[in-house]
Amino acid sequence: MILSARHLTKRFGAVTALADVSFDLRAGEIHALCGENGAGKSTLIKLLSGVHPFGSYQGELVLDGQEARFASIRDAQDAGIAVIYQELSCIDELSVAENLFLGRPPRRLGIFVDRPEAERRAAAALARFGVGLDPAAPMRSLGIGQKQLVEIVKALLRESRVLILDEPTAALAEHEVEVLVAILRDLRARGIGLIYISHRLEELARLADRVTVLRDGATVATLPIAAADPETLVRHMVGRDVRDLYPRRSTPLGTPLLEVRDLAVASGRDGLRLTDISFDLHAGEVLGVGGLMGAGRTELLAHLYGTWGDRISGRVQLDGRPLHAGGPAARLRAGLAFVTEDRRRYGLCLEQTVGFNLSLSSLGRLSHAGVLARGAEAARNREWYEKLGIRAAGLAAIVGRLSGGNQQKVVLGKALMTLPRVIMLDEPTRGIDVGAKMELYALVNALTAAGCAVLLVSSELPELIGLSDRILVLSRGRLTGVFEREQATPEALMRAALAAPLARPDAA
Amino acid sequence: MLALKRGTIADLLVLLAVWAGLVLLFGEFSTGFLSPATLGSVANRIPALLLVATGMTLLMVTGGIDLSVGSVLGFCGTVVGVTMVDWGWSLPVAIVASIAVGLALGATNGVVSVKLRLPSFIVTLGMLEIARGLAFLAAHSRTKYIGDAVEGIGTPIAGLVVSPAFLCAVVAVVLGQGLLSLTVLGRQLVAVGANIEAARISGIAVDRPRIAAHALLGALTGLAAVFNCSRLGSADPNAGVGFELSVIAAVVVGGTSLLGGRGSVAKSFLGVLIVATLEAGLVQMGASEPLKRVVTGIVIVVAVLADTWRRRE
Amino acid sequence: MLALKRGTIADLLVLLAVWAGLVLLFGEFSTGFLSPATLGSVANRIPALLLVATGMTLLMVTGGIDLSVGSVLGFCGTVVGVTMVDWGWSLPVAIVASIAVGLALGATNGVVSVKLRLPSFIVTLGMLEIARGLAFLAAHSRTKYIGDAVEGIGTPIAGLVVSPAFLCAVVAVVLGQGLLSLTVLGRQLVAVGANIEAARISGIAVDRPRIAAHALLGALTGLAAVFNCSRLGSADPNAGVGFELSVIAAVVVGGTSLLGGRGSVAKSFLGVLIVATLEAGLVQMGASEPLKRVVTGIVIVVAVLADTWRRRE
Amino acid sequence: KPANPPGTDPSARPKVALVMKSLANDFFSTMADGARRHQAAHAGDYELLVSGIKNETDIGEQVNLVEQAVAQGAKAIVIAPADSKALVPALHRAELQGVLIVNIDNRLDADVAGQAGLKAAFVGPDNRDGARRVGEVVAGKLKAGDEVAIIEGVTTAFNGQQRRAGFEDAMKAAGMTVVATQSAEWEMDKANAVAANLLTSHPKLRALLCGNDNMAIGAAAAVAAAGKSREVLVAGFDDIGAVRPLLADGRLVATADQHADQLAVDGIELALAALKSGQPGVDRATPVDVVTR
Ligand SMILES: Nc1ncnc2c1ncn2[C@@H]1O[C@H](COP(=O)(O)OP(=O)(O)OP(=O)(O)O)[C@@H](O)[C@H]1O
Ligand SMILES: Nc1ncnc2c1ncn2[C@@H]1O[C@H](COP(=O)(O)OP(=O)(O)OP(=O)(O)O)[C@@H](O)[C@H]1O
Ligand SMILES: [Mg+2]
Ligand SMILES: [Mg+2]
Repeated sequence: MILSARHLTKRFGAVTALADVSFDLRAGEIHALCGENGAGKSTLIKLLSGVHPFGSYQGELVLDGQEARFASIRDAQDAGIAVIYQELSCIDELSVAENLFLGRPPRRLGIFVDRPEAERRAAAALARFGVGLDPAAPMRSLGIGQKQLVEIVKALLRESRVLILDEPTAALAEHEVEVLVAILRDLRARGIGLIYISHRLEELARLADRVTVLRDGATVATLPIAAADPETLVRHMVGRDVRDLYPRRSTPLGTPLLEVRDLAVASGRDGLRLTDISFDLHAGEVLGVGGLMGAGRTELLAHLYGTWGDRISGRVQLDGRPLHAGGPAARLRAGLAFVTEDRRRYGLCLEQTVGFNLSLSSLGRLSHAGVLARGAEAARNREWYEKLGIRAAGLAAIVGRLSGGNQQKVVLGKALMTLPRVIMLDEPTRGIDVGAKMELYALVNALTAAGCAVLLVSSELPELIGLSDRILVLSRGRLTGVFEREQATPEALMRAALAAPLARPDAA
Repeated sequence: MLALKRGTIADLLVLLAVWAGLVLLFGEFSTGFLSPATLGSVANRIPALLLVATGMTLLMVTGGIDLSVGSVLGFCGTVVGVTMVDWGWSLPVAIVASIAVGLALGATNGVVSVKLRLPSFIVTLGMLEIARGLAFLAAHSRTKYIGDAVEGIGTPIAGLVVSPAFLCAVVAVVLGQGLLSLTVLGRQLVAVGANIEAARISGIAVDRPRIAAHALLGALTGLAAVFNCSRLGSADPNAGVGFELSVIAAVVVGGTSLLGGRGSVAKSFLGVLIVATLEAGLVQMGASEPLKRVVTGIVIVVAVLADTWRRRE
Repeated sequence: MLALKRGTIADLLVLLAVWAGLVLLFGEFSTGFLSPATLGSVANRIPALLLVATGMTLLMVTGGIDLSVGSVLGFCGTVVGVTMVDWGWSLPVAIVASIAVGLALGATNGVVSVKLRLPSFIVTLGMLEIARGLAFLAAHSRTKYIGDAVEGIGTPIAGLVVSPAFLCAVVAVVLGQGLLSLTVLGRQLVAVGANIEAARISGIAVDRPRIAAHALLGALTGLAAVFNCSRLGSADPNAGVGFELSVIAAVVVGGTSLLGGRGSVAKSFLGVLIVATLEAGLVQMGASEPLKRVVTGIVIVVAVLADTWRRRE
Repeated sequence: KPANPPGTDPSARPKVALVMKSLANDFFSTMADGARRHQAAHAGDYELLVSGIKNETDIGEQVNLVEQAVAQGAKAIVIAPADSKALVPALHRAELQGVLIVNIDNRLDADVAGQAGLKAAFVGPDNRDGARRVGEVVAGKLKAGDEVAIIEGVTTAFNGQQRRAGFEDAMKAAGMTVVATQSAEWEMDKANAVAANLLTSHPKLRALLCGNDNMAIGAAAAVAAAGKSREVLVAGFDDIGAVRPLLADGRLVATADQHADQLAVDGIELALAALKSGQPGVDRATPVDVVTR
């Protein structure tokens, strides 16, 4: 037993984030943590890693049989506990090597950074984990997956004995997940204890040794992986049976709402980024968009929404009317809404209230001559708050303090309140729990039943296949396949996604 | 009426308590401070500061800042002086001219910083130099005496202790707070300051509110210049040197964030009152100029600290 | 040696070109500008600005700012004046005293803003008032003439056109750039300014570099005060009014970001040169004070614009 | 607050407000000290309120101080106005409320005062005449046709304008060529920069006439840095303590003593006499002495 947590309780004001949680980690195991949004997973690892210092919680941590009292992150690091956080913690302004040694660089004469030594050691470390990156490269030139790998190498460089990963795969494409899985198995073999948080239950089966499920801040069960099939886990997490994860109810297709013909888009001086894209999206339809990371899926949605790229050729029609220049305001008026993949960055005013965010796209409709109709606004906010089942302390709660899934619902509510005909969802379930996902799926069904059309980007193949009526696959900015629901097997989608080989591999 | 939320009211009460505390303190430790005449004289010295603080609050809510308000005040004042004295314009026309010039300079700040994507700190630092230079050029480096024609606005109304300018500034504060909390534009100002990317994706044409805030501040500074002239009966191209720092200090004491996304005109009003009362009270107590500055500096930091702590709890 | 990257060298070249352009322009349009005497007089005017710009760059890299440098310069100058004239201290001891006082005030700024989590803009705005007040108190509002004892540092060395102060300031620039790009502390300053949460999580004790940057700027301001006194032969409690804006303008012209995470001391050096050359050239051409200000304002904005555009490409 | 001598009722003593320009300036702190000493010696006669502004361009604040003095119940205001026009309306308002106004140091603009109906008596020096006499000392050391330059103060200040005019009078009379006139806004540092550039752009320059001593110190330092101490003469105005050594070693050839400590006292005495007699006082010129050593 390397690390044990005994009877941990942590409160934030009136909120009890953890209630009497006990948990232990063995050397050489991958211990998965599951739970719904807000179950307390992140809070638990923040206690384990010194973010919430000793004294701010009740209970005790035991490391190698000794009670550990971390006053700071640094203490925990010195004790051999490293964390890869949900939000990346790299410094874009520095080089890969500098990021790797950020906390404790090799020094010369006590005050100087020994750059050659740092780069030599960085190269060695990167090579050991099979990451082919230049240590002198600036961090900003890396893709998100590569940054994630640098983060992991950074944690391992400290010769940590405990490595905690908070949703490391949320931002990764399938093939990058493979690289990560290989690295984690290797670490396990070297006797390191790993704690692994993920909402992708399928991943756990091939990676984890044991699974602990949290619900409402309390431990519900710790299971060996053999006993932890997805249904069991989900039942523990939500406290009830979940039979069909993807309850897609197809609706008869209506008229084409969005028509895209021979679209080619360029961005700045980077050249052509999207070419030869044509498709129709019908009322009542869910059209999935698959592809590897960097395939240009986000770019496609962003272009349709008027926030990215210059159109070189092609035609886009919404409801029979051409979509020309004009930004989001014009798109929203025309009935096209967009939910971004990065909700904290692009979706929300985090310091503002739930109500403020919900009505933000609908202010025109909720005002007369520029003056807000505050009564109408409150009523409309309340309506969507309830329809979406947002769990928060009311409309006046600050959005930044909500858990991920509830934040996502607010972003969705903001888009839906504009009553769009077509809604584009980019990774709408990233980082949200099973329960919230189910609610979102139900919502998608309700939307199509009401005659809306949905354009859905998702990196989770089961979700994409389970939810879409048809699936487009993009590869390097080209359309390389269109699949009806029946033909859309994971193998077929992967083949199309890899159709045009990538010029430079995204990750080694 | 202004639909203030409970937290906001508590904020206001904290500031009000600070202000009342200052008034009582000075009343206790100096003679004659608690007289209508003294309090009236405090009220009559702040209209320009109030107007500009109102505009600055709206701008700072968007995440912008304007360092040029002092220079623009000086330049608009010379516009009033030159048009009324040299060109014989009537007061109302001169007021319109001053506001128009302020609006134009503010809009220039806004357009340059927003469209060329430069920090407003830098653009307005440039404008600080430019507008001051223009003020001296326009006035040929001389104070212009305007006289009675303009003084009426700044003199206490018979029977009341306060001047028309003060009443006008209070109206501007009320309108400014209403704009911020009751209108679509106000919402947009907050959204742009809180998260400009999210605002853009939410369908807000984000350049517009930002430029509007700069332009509005410019126009208010133009009107403030008139009030300033009316107090002096003259237009001085030196007027408003260092004014920007007083305005920012008052706004920040009122709890508006330098990072945007949060602010209240009503609280800036109290910020102005606190700073002005402090200054008057220190004079009344016979504090020397150096001592006044030391105390003012400490009070600025402490007031902001108190506001921040209340919020953190 | 300083391990500059290729992009950085290109940045430097752009600024160097701007500076050379200004020099040639003024050389063409005024008499005697291209003489060693004139260029030397520009060099001897800027040591104080160079020192403080170096410290300000390091601070702005962390995302902080210091508005109090002008007042601190004034106060440290009076410390030199009072200790040398009234207390009869020798120059070296007075220099140590001035640096120590600057260091203390800078560290106060740092500790208050970092530990109490207040924006450095506000804390140093308070210090701007406080330090100025202290300067007047210490000097009893009197200018102190120091004379020969201090002038040597600021007078050109026989045979050379530049003064010891200038050479010393150049050394400080080199050390400052070395600190930023070669030392552990320097890398921490960048990390803290670029992403403070990430830096914290990476095990950097983030308060330390931030406080250190404030304190270092204070100490450099203390030394700058000595240079300022040596140039004028006297200590004036009014010295440095508005100095903070000149410093920030020069640093920003040099391309340091107001948001932190990016900056270069070497480029700030060129920023100072550009601003100083501009001023000297305009005087040489006989431009009036108002015109000078208008041109300076425009050049600040244009220089920042050029730098930003180069980077965007 | 001043201590009350036993047996006097503080409310019976009239309050006299001394409102000055920058208290952060040598000249005005000397003035304030003179007034305080006078009050201490005549504590039974009046109560003194001293106030001043941040810097000489902060005119709005000086208006505030006038209004506040009225609100505090001052019977007389003795003021060194920061601007000779912009203070007139506020002073007139005070006069209408029965407060006696005495103008010291910087004379209010006669036209404007007349227009407003302000009846303040003036106690103070003739700046133009003083500057002319300083200029004469400089001219005496030069020969006709030599190049000279003037560094003036804040251009909106009347005394600044007067001193500039006085210097020009002297130079014209002696046949000098004034090659440049630039403002350094009363500041040492600005004057240093301006002087340094004047020295290089006018290599034949023989004298720098400065509107106050702070600027003269800055200019003298620039002259020394250019290695021209023997060729270029510097003159100032005010005779602040800091210029004594400069006068002694010849780096400054002349300045003018306006007897700052006495100036405020004269104003106060005039105010007290006028309060007692009920008659507004008459203008009085105070002496200006040229100091050369
Ligand atoms: N700093 C904080 N202040 C107040 N409440 C907090 C804070 N941090 C967490 N909470 C609350 O504690 C509870 C647990 O949050 P936590 O972040 O641990 O959930 P999680 O299981 O990691 O969820 P997710 O899957 O969305 O990341 C939530 O109700 C959350 O709102
Ligand atoms: N056609 C392309 N050629 C080269 N690089 C591309 C191309 N399309 C996208 N990229 C780059 O790949 C990265 C990710 O792109 P994008 O966001 O479009 O991926 P995605 O398919 O939406 O995947 P995800 O949403 O999972 O990140 C970006 O840095 C983008 O600039
Ligand atoms: Mg979490
Ligand atoms: Mg994407």
